[in-house]
Amino acid sequence: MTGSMRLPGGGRIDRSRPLKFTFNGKGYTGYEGDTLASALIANGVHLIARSMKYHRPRGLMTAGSDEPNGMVQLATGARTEPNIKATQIPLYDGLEASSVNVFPSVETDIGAVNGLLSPFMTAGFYYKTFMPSQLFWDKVAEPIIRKAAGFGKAPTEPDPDVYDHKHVHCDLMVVGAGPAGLSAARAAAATGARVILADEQAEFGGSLLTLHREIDGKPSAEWVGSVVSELSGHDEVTLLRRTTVTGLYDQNYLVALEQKIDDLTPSSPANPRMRVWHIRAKEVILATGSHERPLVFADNDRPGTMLASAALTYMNRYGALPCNKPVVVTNNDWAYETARTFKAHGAEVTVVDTRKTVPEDLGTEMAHLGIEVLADSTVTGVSGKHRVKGVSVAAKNADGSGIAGVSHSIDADGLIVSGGYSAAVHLFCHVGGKLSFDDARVSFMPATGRKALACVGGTAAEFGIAAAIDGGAAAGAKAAQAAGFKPGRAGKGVQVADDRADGNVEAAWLLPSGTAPNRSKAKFFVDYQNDTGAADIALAVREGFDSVEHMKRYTLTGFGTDQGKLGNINGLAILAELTGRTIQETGTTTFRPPYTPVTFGALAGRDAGDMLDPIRVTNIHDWHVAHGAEFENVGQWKRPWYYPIDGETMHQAVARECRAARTAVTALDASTLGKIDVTGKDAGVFLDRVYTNMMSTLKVGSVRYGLMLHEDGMVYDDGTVTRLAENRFLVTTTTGGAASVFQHLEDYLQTEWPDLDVYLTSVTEQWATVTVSGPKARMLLERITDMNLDPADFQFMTFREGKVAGLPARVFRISFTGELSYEISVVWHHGKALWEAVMDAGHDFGITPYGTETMHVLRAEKGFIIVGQETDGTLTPYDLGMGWIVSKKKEDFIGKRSLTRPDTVREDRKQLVGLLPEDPGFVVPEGAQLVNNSVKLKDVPHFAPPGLDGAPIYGRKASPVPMLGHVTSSYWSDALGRSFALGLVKGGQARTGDIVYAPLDDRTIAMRIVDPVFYDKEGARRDG
Amino acid sequence: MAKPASPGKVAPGFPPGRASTKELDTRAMDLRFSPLEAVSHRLVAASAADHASVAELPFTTQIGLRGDASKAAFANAVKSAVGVAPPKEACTVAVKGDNRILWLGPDEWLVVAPDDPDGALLARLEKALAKVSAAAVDLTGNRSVIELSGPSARAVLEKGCRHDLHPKTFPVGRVVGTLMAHTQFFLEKTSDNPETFRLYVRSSFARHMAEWLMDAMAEFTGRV
Amino acid sequence: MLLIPCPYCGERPEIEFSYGGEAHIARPQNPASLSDTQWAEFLFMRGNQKGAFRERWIHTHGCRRWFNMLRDTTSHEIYAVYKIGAPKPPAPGEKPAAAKKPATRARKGASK
Amino acid sequence: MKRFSVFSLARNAFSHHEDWPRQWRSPEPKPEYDVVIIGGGGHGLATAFYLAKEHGITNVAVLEKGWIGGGNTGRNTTIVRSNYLFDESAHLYEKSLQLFEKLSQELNYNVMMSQRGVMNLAHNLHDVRESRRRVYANKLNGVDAEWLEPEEVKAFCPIIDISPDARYPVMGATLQKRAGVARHDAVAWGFARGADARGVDIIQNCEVTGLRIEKGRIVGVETTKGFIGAKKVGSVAAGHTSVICNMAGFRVPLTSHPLQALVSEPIKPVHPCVVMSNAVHVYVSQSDKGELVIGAGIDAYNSYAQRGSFHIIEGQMGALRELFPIFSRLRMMRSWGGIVDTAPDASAIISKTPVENFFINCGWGTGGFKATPGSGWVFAWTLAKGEPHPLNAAFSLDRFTSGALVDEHGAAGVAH
Repeated sequence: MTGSMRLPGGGRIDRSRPLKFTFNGKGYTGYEGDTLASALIANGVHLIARSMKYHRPRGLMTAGSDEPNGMVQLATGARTEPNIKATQIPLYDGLEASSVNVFPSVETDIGAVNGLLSPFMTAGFYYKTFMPSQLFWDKVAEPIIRKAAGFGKAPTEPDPDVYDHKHVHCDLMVVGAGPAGLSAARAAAATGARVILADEQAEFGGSLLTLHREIDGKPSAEWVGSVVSELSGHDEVTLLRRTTVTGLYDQNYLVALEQKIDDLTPSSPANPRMRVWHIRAKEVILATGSHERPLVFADNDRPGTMLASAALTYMNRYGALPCNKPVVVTNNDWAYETARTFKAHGAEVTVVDTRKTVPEDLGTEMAHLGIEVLADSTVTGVSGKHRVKGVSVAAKNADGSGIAGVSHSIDADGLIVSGGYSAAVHLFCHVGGKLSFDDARVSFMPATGRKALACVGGTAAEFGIAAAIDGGAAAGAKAAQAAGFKPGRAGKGVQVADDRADGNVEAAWLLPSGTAPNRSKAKFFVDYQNDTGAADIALAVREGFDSVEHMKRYTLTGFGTDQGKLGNINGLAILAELTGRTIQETGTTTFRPPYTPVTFGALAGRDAGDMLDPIRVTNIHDWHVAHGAEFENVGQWKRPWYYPIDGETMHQAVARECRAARTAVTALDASTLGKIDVTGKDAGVFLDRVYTNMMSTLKVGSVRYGLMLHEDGMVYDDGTVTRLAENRFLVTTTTGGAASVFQHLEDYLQTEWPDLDVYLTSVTEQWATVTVSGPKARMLLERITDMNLDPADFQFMTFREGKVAGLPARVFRISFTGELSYEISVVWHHGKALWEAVMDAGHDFGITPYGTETMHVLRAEKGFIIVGQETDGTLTPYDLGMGWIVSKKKEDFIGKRSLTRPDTVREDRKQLVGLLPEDPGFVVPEGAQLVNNSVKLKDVPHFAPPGLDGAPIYGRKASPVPMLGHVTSSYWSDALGRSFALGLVKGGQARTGDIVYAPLDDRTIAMRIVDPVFYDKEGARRDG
Repeated sequence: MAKPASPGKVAPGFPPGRASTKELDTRAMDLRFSPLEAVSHRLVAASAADHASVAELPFTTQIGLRGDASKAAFANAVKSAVGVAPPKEACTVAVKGDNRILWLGPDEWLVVAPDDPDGALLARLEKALAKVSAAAVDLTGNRSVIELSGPSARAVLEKGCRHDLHPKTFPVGRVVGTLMAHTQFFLEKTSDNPETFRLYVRSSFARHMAEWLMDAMAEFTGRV
Repeated sequence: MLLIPCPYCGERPEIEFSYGGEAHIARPQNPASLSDTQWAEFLFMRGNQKGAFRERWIHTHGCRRWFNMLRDTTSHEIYAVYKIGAPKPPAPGEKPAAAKKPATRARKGASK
Repeated sequence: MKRFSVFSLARNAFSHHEDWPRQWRSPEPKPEYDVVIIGGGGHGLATAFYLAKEHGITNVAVLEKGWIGGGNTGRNTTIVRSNYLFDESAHLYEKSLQLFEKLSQELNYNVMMSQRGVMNLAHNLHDVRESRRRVYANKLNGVDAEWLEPEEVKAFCPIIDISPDARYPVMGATLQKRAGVARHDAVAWGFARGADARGVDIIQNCEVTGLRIEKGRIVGVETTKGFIGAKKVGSVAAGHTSVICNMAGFRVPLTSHPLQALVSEPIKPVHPCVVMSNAVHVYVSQSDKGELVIGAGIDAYNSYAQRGSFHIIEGQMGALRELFPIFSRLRMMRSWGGIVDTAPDASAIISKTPVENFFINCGWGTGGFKATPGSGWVFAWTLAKGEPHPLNAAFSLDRFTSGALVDEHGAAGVAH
């Protein structure tokens, strides 16, 4: 049925602003102020979606975030979004939406065949079948299940929109701007406190947008208006509309999602689509209200079935009439307001009240209005596939366990249900708040809470408006006081006309009917989205899934996109009944963030593209870019990897760069190395304790290479130590290790050896460093410095201060390439000038810039390790053949004790060796494993684990092919004219000359174990 | 002030052959290239004084200072060199004329002063501290100083900075070390009218921070 | 995002800090004198208490100071922070430790 | 045990599903058992199952303080793989994967094992080197593994962005095709049903409050249901292992941390496999129900609260969106946290203890689910024989004294 169900007047919509939209391709009109849901209802559209498992036709149940059925695919193309609740989409012009999980259409859906199979598709049916053949599961059953599952579709294009974050602090955060929240915010704001008030709706007012009441003699809308305008007048108050607080975390940290613009307005950094607020509040007041519950009875899901509060909202707030002939089923007084309102709009209303008796005044009033009330009655069925057609009703029997007599059917086009209200305690539970069930209010209530967290109004199962306003005011004042503000005079309580605080709820969950749910053809839905019925819960209990968490997982209750806001309580009440426990004993499952789903893009915020993670660059970076460098990511740094010219491959470029280093002169931007200034009279002692070798004996002006270990004895970092002055050292670290080494040193200094007079200062970016390396390095440097560069005077492993290219500089004679090298450091902002001076001065010598790849080749030719490449946190200095750097004299240093543990002194540990492929033209892949015998990977048998007898299977070995170690570095060497590698081999240091094999897929590479120093073993070249 | 050099364009360099030392000396000052120099024109374009403006304060002298503030000898030595003693109160700034000392930790400060290419201030400090357990380390190159100002400056920072920047809790004369845009920095409030902040950012991170700030400012300046 | 009261800087968000694990595990004075078992005890064995737990944090992005914190590992409630070398504040329900002269070193050492 | 099958399902449909028995009994504890297992998670239940099935030891109780499968078993991201670097780990996890491959049949319970392939992405040269190293090691250990170039990554998972100028460019990936996901709850329930059918008592809501140790030997456990005698006790208490061991008077090299995960709303199939990226701490698959299941990195601090800090989740979302740009408009529906017990070398501990006849199985850190059957199998052997099986010999407590760690940090990073 379609057609206008728009009421002639009323509602908070702007009838002067019509908006066009389409649903499932058909055009409709709504108004500014509508949601998609209210506009559809106003157009008489009820059939909106299909359910997950049985593909049952479904309509709108609610008017809010608890909606389980009314999900749509919103918009198209790159801006499409699946599973958006129609109840939460403010209507905009040009909106396009369609049903999810339907094929070909929501009216005629092939998946509905599942409904016929439903006797087999009980809770957990898939655990019981499909497993005789894994192949059948893999190839047939699982693909079908996967395809059938899921609702909407992911976009197929990247998201064009922009998202944002905001971090704020406040004295008081009020969640929910209904009567309680508004009142709390007002009371606190009056003290001058910083208050943030957020509500998920586009408009403040909460339940007062639906309930028309007089507060202190004025219409409630006026009361809302005056409070909002008062709040707007405070500088220290922030009002957030369309902002859902999705999570409450430790120490009153809240996360809220603000929807800034609708889905058609293009976003930009200047106008983000959504904003995630991070709020740190001294005090939090939860005024999140309550959720109405449906009732469980046969076919309680026919489109046209709706909560009483939702129906009232559609009429009062949106001017849309959900139906003309509703049957209202209730266990409380509150739903009568909906019945009354329907009647006022000319609808023909019948009320089915499950309670034994109806309060007299209500009964009289209904009779007067011409509304038939069937007390002590129950619903036994609902007819109508795509829309409610009739409701079967019967009187309950004497003890309320079943029905008396036969059902009779009432013609209807809508079914309005109310099972009472549950406090919206979700946020309260996010930080571990515990609940207790209140039998009188028939709701869970916040019990033991947290400091500086209060619940008011519906959140505290306080359902009256006056109580909400007064309670809110008191809580607001108290919170402001706790945050250090002086509260003003407490106002007197408000007077609210017709404020039915008590709905006289009589607990009702699964309504009595003629047939047990599992024997009925009808479905008794508990969780609409997942099609969990009362029969499924009964089955779960029968099979032993009788704890609430097991029931939930076995039946999927509460796993839908509404996260159980609607159905959970019914599910656990039915579970309680079936297991003979109280609801309190049964307990709830844990509510977890987010309260409502949050877009991934919003969570990522502006962490997109290059802003995802900082890119660190040196002062020389622009030169590298301008000269065509390819870059390597090293931690956050962009480091030149190699500089291809004229279309060179990497191999060609690196060979050229290497050749230049060995024959002429090269330059490397080494600014990224970590640098730490160590000052104090105990600096030497301190360094002795953190390095394996002795540093306190270093002479002023000298440099020493050092290794740092962790306490477990494994190599952690390496670098140089320079004694700048008696009490001042400069330590360098690896590029990637800079931050962690600095923290490691501070840890020991502050907590283990606070008595030492040492100060550490990170100076990584104080110094830009250019390494000039190659036989012509001295000639180059002579052109731009007056320093005495005579190697007899300026010796290897020493440093000088002076001027280079007119820039104050520190020049270090250290070499990672094996060639004559000068590491020249200048103040960071001189880096570019120094580099350009070096490039200019070196022009005649054929100066060649080189990147990390060439640096790696050159150092490997010299057998120098790279921490993180040769090492992986499992190697001691001895394993690396660097026993020479472990002081025998020092009593202690970090990690020393671990070097004498039984495992660290084993002789067959993996040790660093040089490796020469027998085929000198073949560069073995790095990471290749090494074995004793020639074998190809494709011939390795599948692993067969040892069995119950515990006997190893591959002879006496555990692995099909026992591994000795692996290739850590492997390159083509221009200098050697052949390939070479470094690797780790068990007991390798004693195996020089042996052949080991690197098995590849269809070949195996024989390699000879050699000394790891391949080039200039004597070290003759370092002086040029 | 150095010449702006755009990427790809090599600044006038050194002729082949040996240049005289003196010639080189005079050039050194001109050849300083601050971390944000290459994007300075973009910073200007992204700024709107009515809302938010951003600019680098290049070559601001920065000296890391370590010592024991409870020792009079240390405090006096610092005062004699800088004009003001290091503040003892956490997260505060001591100012004297153009010089300021930022509290970074219980035994750590940052001395901030105008451009001082000869390093005179550092030399004075080192001399004054010669007999005290202390450290003074030149950090002028270590961080870029970025100034963010304007009525929306605080809102710009709130997009990424988790510190409470309300004037009541973060008034002029406060400094904190914190994180924004995944980057550690020191944030100093220097003025209320208009609200002005200084961000001391590691030089290698400065461009990243600048990009982040320009993007964050767009909401207020409308300049995307 | 815990809100951690740095004993030097005041309350700051967790992301400014780095975690240092269990507190009061002092590095032995003379590691060489320890058996492998004793050394393993120091290196690896931890109390990992459920409930009140003493742990180390460093205000990495702020004042760069290490300090100790007493926090409940079941509720994340923070009971106390104290500087390196300061006496241990008692956990809820725990008697205050008899006033002892703080040791001068080994994760109990006085802060500079 | 009534066999499950499509026929039994049909038969029961005609009797309105009223004849299904409990899948496991709910017995009161006996005064004494041959073996008491502390912890009714997947590992504990698997241990009981294999004790009964492989060793004929059926006088066994599994004590669970809450509901079975309620800890990390029900909180993980369901990934199953065996492509570990070191021999010891690869062998143990491969044993587990092989058990998983036949688990539905063995248990007569569909654990929905889905071998859709797991890719571990490499984002920089270091990753590439370490990834290749792992592929070679896996292959030589007889464990299936492949190295994929970026275009092959794209072919296997078309929704990944492999553009080279991404902040974390995809430079390749390792792929284990036999790896995949399984339904976590079903694993626990299937083992429970199988163990129960063989006589094991599964006792829920029974918290262990103390261990009774006489002359260095365990004789039983104190519980909220009274004292229960035991000839042998095995603790499989995951994040709470330290609490149990502290009762026994010794410390273990474990710290308990929050590990968070989340799911999106259910959508139609879009993501065909499992993608893991250690560099950015993201791992994501799509469940049979249609939800994207996404794991985060570990929270740094110790915690028993089953929740972590929000920035961990937020941080990973940026990386997720970079890798999968089409996920940006999907939504986080539910997030949660587990308590993972991590050892210094990121490897498990399956071991004898200083207390005679008291054994522990713990330290699975972020990667326990995939080990469930293998862990149960070797721990059952260890309990039955009083000695570790060769597959878990390397995972004994004494490795912390000798230094023979199985350090999976370097190559495996976060080992989910």
